[in-house]
Amino acid sequence: MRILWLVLSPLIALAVGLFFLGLSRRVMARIHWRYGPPLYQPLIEIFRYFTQKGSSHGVLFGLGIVLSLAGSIVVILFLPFGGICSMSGSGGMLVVLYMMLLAPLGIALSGGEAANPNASIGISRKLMLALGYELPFLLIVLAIMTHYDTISLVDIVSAQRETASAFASFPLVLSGIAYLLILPAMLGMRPFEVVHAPQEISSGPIAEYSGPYLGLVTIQHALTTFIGISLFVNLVWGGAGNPFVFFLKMLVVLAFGLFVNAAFPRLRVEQAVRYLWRWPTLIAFVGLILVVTLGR
Amino acid sequence: MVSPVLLIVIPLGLAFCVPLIGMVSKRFARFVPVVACLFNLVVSVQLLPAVLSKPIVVDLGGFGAPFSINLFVGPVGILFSLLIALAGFVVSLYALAYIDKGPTTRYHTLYLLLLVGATGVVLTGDVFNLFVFFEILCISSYVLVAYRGDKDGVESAVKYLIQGALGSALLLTGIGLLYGLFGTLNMAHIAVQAGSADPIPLFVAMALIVVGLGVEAAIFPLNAWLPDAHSSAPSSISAILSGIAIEVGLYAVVRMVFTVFGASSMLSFLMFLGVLTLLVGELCAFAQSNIKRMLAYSSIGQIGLIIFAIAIATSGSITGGFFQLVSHTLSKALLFLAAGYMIYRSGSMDISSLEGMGKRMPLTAFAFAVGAFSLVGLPPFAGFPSKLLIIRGALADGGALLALLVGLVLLGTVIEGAYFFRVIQTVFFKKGDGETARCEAPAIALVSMFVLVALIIVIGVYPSLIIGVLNSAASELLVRADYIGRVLG
Amino acid sequence: MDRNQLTKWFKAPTKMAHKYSLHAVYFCTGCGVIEIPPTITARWDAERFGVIPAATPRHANLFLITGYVSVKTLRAVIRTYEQMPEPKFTVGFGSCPINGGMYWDSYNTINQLDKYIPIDGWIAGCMPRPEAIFVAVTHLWTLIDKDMADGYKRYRKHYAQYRANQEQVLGELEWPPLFQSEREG
Amino acid sequence: MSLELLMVVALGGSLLTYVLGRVSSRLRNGFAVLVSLALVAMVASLYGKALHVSYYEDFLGMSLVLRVSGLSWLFAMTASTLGCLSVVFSLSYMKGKERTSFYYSMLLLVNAAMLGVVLSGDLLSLFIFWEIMSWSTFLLISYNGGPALAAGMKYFVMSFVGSLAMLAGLLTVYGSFGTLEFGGVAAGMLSASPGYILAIFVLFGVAFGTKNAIWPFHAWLPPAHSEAPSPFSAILSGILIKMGVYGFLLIIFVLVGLRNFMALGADGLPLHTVLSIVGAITILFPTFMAIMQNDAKKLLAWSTVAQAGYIILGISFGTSLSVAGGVFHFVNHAVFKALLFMVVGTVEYRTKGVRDLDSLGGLIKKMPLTFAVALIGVCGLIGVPLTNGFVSKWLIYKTLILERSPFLALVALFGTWGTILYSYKFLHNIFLGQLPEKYKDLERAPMTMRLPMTVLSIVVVLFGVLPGIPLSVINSIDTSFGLKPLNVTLWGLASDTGALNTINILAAVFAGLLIVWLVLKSGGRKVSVDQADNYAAGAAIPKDKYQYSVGFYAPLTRMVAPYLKDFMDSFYMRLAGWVGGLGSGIRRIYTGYVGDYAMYIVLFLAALIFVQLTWSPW
Repeated sequence: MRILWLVLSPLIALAVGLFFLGLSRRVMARIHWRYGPPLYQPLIEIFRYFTQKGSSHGVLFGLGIVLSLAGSIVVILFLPFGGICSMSGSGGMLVVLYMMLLAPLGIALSGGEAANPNASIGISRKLMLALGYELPFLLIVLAIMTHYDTISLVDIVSAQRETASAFASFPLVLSGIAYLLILPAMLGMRPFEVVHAPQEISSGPIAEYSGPYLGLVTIQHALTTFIGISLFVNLVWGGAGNPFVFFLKMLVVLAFGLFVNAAFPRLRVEQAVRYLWRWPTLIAFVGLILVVTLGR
Repeated sequence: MVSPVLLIVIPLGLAFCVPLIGMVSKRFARFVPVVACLFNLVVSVQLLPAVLSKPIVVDLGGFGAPFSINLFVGPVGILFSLLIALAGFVVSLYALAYIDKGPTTRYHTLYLLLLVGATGVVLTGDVFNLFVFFEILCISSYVLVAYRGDKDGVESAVKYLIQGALGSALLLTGIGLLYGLFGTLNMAHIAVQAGSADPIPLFVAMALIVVGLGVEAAIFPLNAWLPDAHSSAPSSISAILSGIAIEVGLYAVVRMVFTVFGASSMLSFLMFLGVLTLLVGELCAFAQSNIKRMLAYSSIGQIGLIIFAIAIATSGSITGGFFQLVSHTLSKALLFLAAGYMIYRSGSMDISSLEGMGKRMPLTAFAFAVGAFSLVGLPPFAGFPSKLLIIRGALADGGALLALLVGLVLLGTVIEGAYFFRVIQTVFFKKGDGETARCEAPAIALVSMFVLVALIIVIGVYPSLIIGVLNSAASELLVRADYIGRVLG
Repeated sequence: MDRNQLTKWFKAPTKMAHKYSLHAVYFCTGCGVIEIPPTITARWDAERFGVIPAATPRHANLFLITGYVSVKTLRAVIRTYEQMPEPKFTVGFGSCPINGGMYWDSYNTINQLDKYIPIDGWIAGCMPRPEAIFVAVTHLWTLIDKDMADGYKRYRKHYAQYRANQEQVLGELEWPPLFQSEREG
Repeated sequence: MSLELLMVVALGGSLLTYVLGRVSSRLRNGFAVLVSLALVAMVASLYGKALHVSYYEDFLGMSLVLRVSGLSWLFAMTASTLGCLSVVFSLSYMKGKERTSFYYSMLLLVNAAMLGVVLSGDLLSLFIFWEIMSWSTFLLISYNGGPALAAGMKYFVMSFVGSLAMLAGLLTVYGSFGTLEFGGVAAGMLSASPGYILAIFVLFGVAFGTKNAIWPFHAWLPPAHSEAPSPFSAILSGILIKMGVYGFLLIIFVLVGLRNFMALGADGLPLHTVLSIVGAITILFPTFMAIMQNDAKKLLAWSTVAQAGYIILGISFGTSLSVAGGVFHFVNHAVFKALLFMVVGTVEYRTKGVRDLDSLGGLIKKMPLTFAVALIGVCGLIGVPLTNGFVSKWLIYKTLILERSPFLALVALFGTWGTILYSYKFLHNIFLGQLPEKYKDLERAPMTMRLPMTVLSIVVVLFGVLPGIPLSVINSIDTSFGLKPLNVTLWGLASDTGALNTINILAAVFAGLLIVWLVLKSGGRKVSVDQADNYAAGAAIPKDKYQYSVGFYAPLTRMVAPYLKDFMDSFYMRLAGWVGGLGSGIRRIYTGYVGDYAMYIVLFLAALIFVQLTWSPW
């Protein structure tokens, strides 16, 4: 059974992620008063990318994407998806935090190898932005881990399911709010879209990808979206007992992200980091202090 | 057994032979100091075991103490005479090559006289005799400082002369006072009576004598002659002045304070004075750009350290002080000798002009580095056990005040390390754009330097070689009654 | 999606994928830039058909050259075209790329774009309206279905000739020939 | 295998290397490699032994002792291995440089001194070897001349202050207990008062902290590491500064004893908390400094400071997990940081001394292997799973969370993100991006450089995949400290709250890699294009002008730089300035007028007599 889930969960994640990509384009179109593409449009595009002839800039160019995508797949194996967790007990949340590094790192290596300055600019922005949201994010994660006194993600979810989700319990609600504030940054949505900024730096890190490489990057994007949202649901919304409820919760979170995405213009990277280090950090910090002081 | 009198008589006689021999052959006259120092060295080494078991007292003129002038060859005396002979020997070897211009015969005569004076000071047991030898030492050093005959040398020699003369005058006045008080000039005899004397005249006499001797011992603030004199003398003379002359002055001060006056209440003052001297010396050296002045100021600092150590007046710290004295003599002589040829080759005393000397004169530069390492107190060189002993002695007491002073001493050491290592960097690592041709010092000079290098390393690794002498020297200073008993019988 | 479409998907998925995800590089040389925004925004919403602007030619498979092509921009047009991954389709938009249009006798505009890069379709007019873009897209679909949008193949086949034409106008080119050292595989 | 023989080989080898260098450089190189290899073998043969030899009975009344324990074995092994690899690396790096005999001999001397430090069985021989290590290090740091002089000076002065503090400390200990052997001191410490222990700890802490470059004493490290010859920087950063870690472990667990240490200041601000806060500052501040650097070696140097913070953080908690984490991180840091310095050395060697991150780029095309090992090293530094850095950092984080110190954990984890930033900058600006025209004909690294780097990178991965190998050694050290043993398996840790199992991660990552690789392979044809074939809005890109590396994190720098002042460093520099000023001020006493001098003498005499007559203090 476990083996089956090991194989299935990345596929489910891919399906959900691609669905989210299609959905978000559709929703955005509707917000723009447009008809929008079909929901399966990302699938068509990925298929098209794989039939095109890619141009490679070197061995690392491909290897980086592979590394990045593999990292994302491994993270998915570690994330509970509504009661399903293929790899619990192999290091817990710390491993997840670390494996989440692989995705940007792989893309960064491969984009660096592409030798396009737009890619390098995008990567540098990505890393700075990550430094920006990582501070409140770590505060949130630590508050949750300290509150439930475990580093295992499965335990965190089950603890929330036994009592109440973090949103509904007192000191953790601050962490939840802070998480909500940084969620667009973690998902790379506007106003934190500075990394890709198609009009400005030709979509940044992925400027040089073509053909199958681009296909993998799109898949990677889908998986990243999935990871970001499911991490949110798991950490502060108590996960779910079965995959379907979990999926619904994820949809709600996505909808929130999309509305923010539609409503805001893009921030410069300094502005973004300044924002992230101000309000979300402050709230998360207060949350952590409350958790530490009340928890004893 | 040889008589300790020979230690003074033979070199003195040879000193006056030098001009006579010089009339025959100047080349031959150069070797006289070497022979004399070698003789002294041999005699001192021969005397050593006997002295360690029982100090030798020689009464001159056949009268017993306190009526005669006597020599007291105790552990301290033999230690100093060994040091003087050793340093004198090494430096005279060096001078064979280094002193090649000017009135060389006179140099050698005066050089020997200087050593005779120094040996006399450390061996005599009579205050006035001490003054006489002291004057021999001082006067020959005044002349030797001006040996080059250039403006700098003469000017600093005259300054040295004025201050030295002032000091001598004070010393003589003090001795006169003592004679007036006690009617005797024998140290042991004075020491016996010192306890029962009127304190105020006694103190005035002591102050006069200590200040008078302190000029030569370079105690702050009496040391203003030193940087000038040391830096403008020929390097071989600087080595002797730094390595021997001021140590002898220090010996005289210590002998007076410990043995003659037994002024244990002065010691804490001396301790502060030592630390002050140390800090002033090191700070001034830190701000120098002239290498010989830097070394001269560093000597001030070292003297301060030795005074500090001896003034703590525990057996361990005095041993440390004497050890430091030995290591300072060896290291500072080595530094001056090595710097001498580096200056000679580069033509300037500026530290920055020594760039690239590590490549041009590798052996000399190496010797310099060993001297500097030792002086800073890094293992495995001779300076390390001495510093270790001093600090161990100072901390063994456990007092907060001493701990504070140790902190200041360590601070001084850091400053010392900083300026020495700056020179080492300049010598070895700074990329000079000047000459790169090899110009090593002459073989005989190298031999003299490497004798010192070997001694520094051997003593650094096996401090127990000399620790016995130092221990008994320390107890000689501490146990005053013993000294009195030996002399007066 | 009607039944007809579904069978097409089964029969020729590659073609269908290309048809319905035309990511376009717009090369707006001077005119034509006004017609693009309405096309992709709420008024005409090209995304319905999968046509969206691509940020770089590496992502794109449709090349839209709008307006006259001066000698200077020709260099960039060629460069961009060569950087697009195959299969790729080109559409000349407006009369100037076709025959020089009103600039036919200008000293620094080229008259016939298809002498320098292969063009799969033309949209005539000065300027054509955005609807014309949709007409062109549907025509392109047909061409793709019939394997007639083969400009990239022609380019490969007659590369020497294209390169010669390019060098005739532009002089020495800064980049090496596209197909000389390429290994198929 | 006797310890004396080991030290004789180490010290004698250094001396003989110099002598042989006078004869033939070839002979010398061979001999140096041989000596360092022999040392590795000799140290390895000491594994698991507990020896105790008194090699110098009476040094001024104190006996000097050599001993080997689990802790010292680990440090000795790391030191000798890195020494050996560094010697091998130097073979090409130092080719054609001047004074190579001196260099090799000093390198071996540093190596010997480090072995001496960790094998010492009493504080005095520890101090002696410590000092030999300090001055030989100084000579090697200054070796390059130019800016290296100031760096060497700074190092020497700071380290000298530290070692003199240690001297004062050890002599105080001698004064109270009459012995300097570890056993005797530990026995004496059991009954010592907390104030006394604190004083001793501070005195030793200054020495060890300076060597380890923890926060207030870090100022010497960045210039020293960046100006030293690169193979030596590897040793410097990899093992030499870790002598401070050894010292801290020694004083906390062997001399003072963990219980005493934890009790220090327990009623107010506990000392171990202070130490962990210092560790946290040491992580945070240097990480940002590293992000700002434009010199490859300076970047690595600041990173060294930051990593030292992790180690201190681990040690300061004093639980078996945290100490294992700290010690393991020391080993790991030694491996990957030495590797990275060697990478810079290779680049420097091939580009004739360029290590400016703004002017390199694209070297992956010319030195693929160097890039690969650099990537592995950087992964270790970041702590990417399946490299050794991950396991040790995981241990430290887990401690911090289990011990309920989320704020320290925050700093540690956030520091890791900073690490990613500067590591990526390091990789990108040297190896990725566009290859400048002038490096078109660069050759790949020579064999003697590739060999040590490959060995180190293999170790990085090996310890990451099979952390059980080093952890079992470290576990025995833990037990020798009297800590609860860990439940170590070959693949990681088995424990109750969140176990670590690298085999699962390994399998998952490999499976993921395989799948994605297959997908990529199956998807269409690919062509390789030249680096100049790049999208630049249609333009053919100008050579040498299309590399984004200057001001890589400019926005962040603009934001953070105003708050990021190395005020400790400027404080030290100002202090040095003050001392110089004081010196020049005091020098004015010596006016040059002999009249003044005579006046001093007379005044001094008068003052003496006046004081005595008025207050009669004497």
